[in-house]
Amino acid sequence: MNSFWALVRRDLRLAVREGGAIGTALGFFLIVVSLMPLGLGPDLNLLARIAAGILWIALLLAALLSLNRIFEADYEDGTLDVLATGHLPLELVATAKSLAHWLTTGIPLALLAPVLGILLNLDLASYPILVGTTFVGTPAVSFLGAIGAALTVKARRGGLLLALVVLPLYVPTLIFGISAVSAAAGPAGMGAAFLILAAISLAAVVLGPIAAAAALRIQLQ
Amino acid sequence: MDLGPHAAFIWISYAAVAVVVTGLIGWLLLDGRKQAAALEALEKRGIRRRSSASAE
Amino acid sequence: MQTLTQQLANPTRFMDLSARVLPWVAGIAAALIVYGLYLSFFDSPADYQQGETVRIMYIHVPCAWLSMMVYGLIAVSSFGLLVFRHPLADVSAKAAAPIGAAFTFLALLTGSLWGKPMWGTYWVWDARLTSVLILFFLYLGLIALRAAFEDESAGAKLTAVLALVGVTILPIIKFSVNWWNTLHQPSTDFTATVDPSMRWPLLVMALGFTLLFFAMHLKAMRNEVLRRRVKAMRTQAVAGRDRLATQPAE
Amino acid sequence: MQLIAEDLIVERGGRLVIDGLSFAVSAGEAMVLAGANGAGKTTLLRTLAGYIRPSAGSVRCEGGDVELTVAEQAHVIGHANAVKSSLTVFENAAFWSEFLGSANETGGHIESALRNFGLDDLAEFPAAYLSAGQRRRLGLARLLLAKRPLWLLDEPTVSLDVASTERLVSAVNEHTRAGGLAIVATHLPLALERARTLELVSLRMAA
Repeated sequence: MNSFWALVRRDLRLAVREGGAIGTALGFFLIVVSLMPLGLGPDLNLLARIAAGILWIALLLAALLSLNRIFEADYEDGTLDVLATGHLPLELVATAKSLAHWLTTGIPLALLAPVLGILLNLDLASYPILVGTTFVGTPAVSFLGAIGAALTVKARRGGLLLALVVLPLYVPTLIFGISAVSAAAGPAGMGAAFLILAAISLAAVVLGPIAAAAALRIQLQ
Repeated sequence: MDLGPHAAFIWISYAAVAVVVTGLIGWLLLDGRKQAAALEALEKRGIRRRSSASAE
Repeated sequence: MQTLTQQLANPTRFMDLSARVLPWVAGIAAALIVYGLYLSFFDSPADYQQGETVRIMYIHVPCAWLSMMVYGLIAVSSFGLLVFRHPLADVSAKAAAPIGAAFTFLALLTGSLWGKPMWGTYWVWDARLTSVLILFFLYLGLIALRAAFEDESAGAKLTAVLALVGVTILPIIKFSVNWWNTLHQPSTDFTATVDPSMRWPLLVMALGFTLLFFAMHLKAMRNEVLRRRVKAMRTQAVAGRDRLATQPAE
Repeated sequence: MQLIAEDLIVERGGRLVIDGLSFAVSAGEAMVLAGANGAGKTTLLRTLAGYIRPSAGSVRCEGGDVELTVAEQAHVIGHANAVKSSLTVFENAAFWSEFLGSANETGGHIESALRNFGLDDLAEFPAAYLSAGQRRRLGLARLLLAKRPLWLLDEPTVSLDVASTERLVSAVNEHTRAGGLAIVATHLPLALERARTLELVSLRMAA
């Protein structure tokens, strides 16, 4: 487990030193959210109604931008070759890198989401639920995204391809993320949707690294 | 001092400006100290700037 | 003025000069802001319309003013880099960007804290707010673009191009947003129509903030000059301190 | 221990690259892979390291730690150096030592590995400042950061000067003297001790 945390620590350190990637994802999130009112018109009641949806979609798009970072740099500079000869199974290598991605991108995006809610006139009562769903939902974003990142590591035009491959995988997260926020306003409360969202994240944490490792083994050939 | 019904908004505004401005100043001072320390560490190890070396 | 900029072209002279000027600028800025704070809280009346909330204006307006002035400074510096290749122009542009972004952020934040009691909402998509938000994005773009290049001089020139493009696009944004949204009343020009009893504290604060910016900018430029020296020395040192490369000479 | 390849058949992109190759390398031995460009040196090394699955035949270690795969007992030096520019030289080395090594390694081995490749005085510099040759040496320092019996080196002398190449050769010789195995793909005549040469022939040319 020593080498697992060594890898996580190294990735966190790299993310801090090369801060640009996180900043770009956050800036992109901010810009996409503020483009929505420009397109829809400044009607605050309308914006408040669709705020959760806008925030979730923008969050997914921003996360998408940062996904190729998970494996690409390590593939290009030969690090991946060496990681594959470690005592750590490739599945855990993928877990460590997805975890680092969640810590450096998923959490900052989740923290920014409620701030952007202000721009969309999001109902104050929805804030705790929004924060809850983004925190519970973003692990799925990182761990499912790792699959796409591993699949497209050697591909030409990897970035565009990545979007095509990963966005369908995000559909369940998106649906239950939004419905947890809007269900909370209704009589039933957010219970069921929120639990399903948590289940999706847990499944992603388990299955994502397995699929990503399988893809990486093929890429290493 | 009575700032009326919206006192909280006024205080938060001033506090936010204070926090961001002191944060900026703190960052600038810290960064300056860091660069000076790096420069000193390099000079202590006998590495000199080309321009100062040629001037002497 | 020409001779001053020429003199400043030598970084060593800039470091000497700025070290002497900086304490004064910072000191006067601090004094003005303290005086301005006193005025804005104890020596100015509440507005007959806005009530006490008008006091937010005394920090909001200086921040908003700085958000635009700093962008202007970056644009001039960028021009100086691209056209005159002034060695400190890029240092100036790079140092100003994060400070400008911070003041733009504060202008947005204090504006929205003023808006909640006045308009009943933290944010409206009105022309002025939207264009300031876009100005904030431009700042972020400048910082991000520069950070994306390993070759610093290439990154500097490309960032300068973006800064100049931003200058030309800003008025267009302002106009287009005005047309896009005519729901909201146009924001009033405070400095012109404001009552003298409020104009004085506003003026003191604006001057204090401007000097505060210049103090921070000078400090940031000094840091940047030092950072570049460290980098140059390291580059030089890496060849010199390589045990294997120096071995044959020993 | 012994590294044994038996009747290896490897295909790459639908082309047969290695056809029925068998050899064994024993402890204390070095083997130089020679052959023209495209003869399959890199492919063979990547097969030995376990990245590529051979279509037939097998690669196995005998007499080593039975719980470990061949890859886990090997250091692989490829064309890229796996060096991160924003980490310092020491941080790069420390990460490899922690990731690849076993827990009971002593603390001083990072310094000694860097010293061996002449980088100890650059330890606290970010790797971004290093030249191509220095980066290569930092990549090679990995060989000394964790103890592994099998060294698989693919053109390790790329961008190295004469002095650095000598260091590499003596490192390999020390490794084999201490009972390690080394397989080196190279075009340069290196002064490797206890070395034999395996000449790979491009199948397309031979056919």
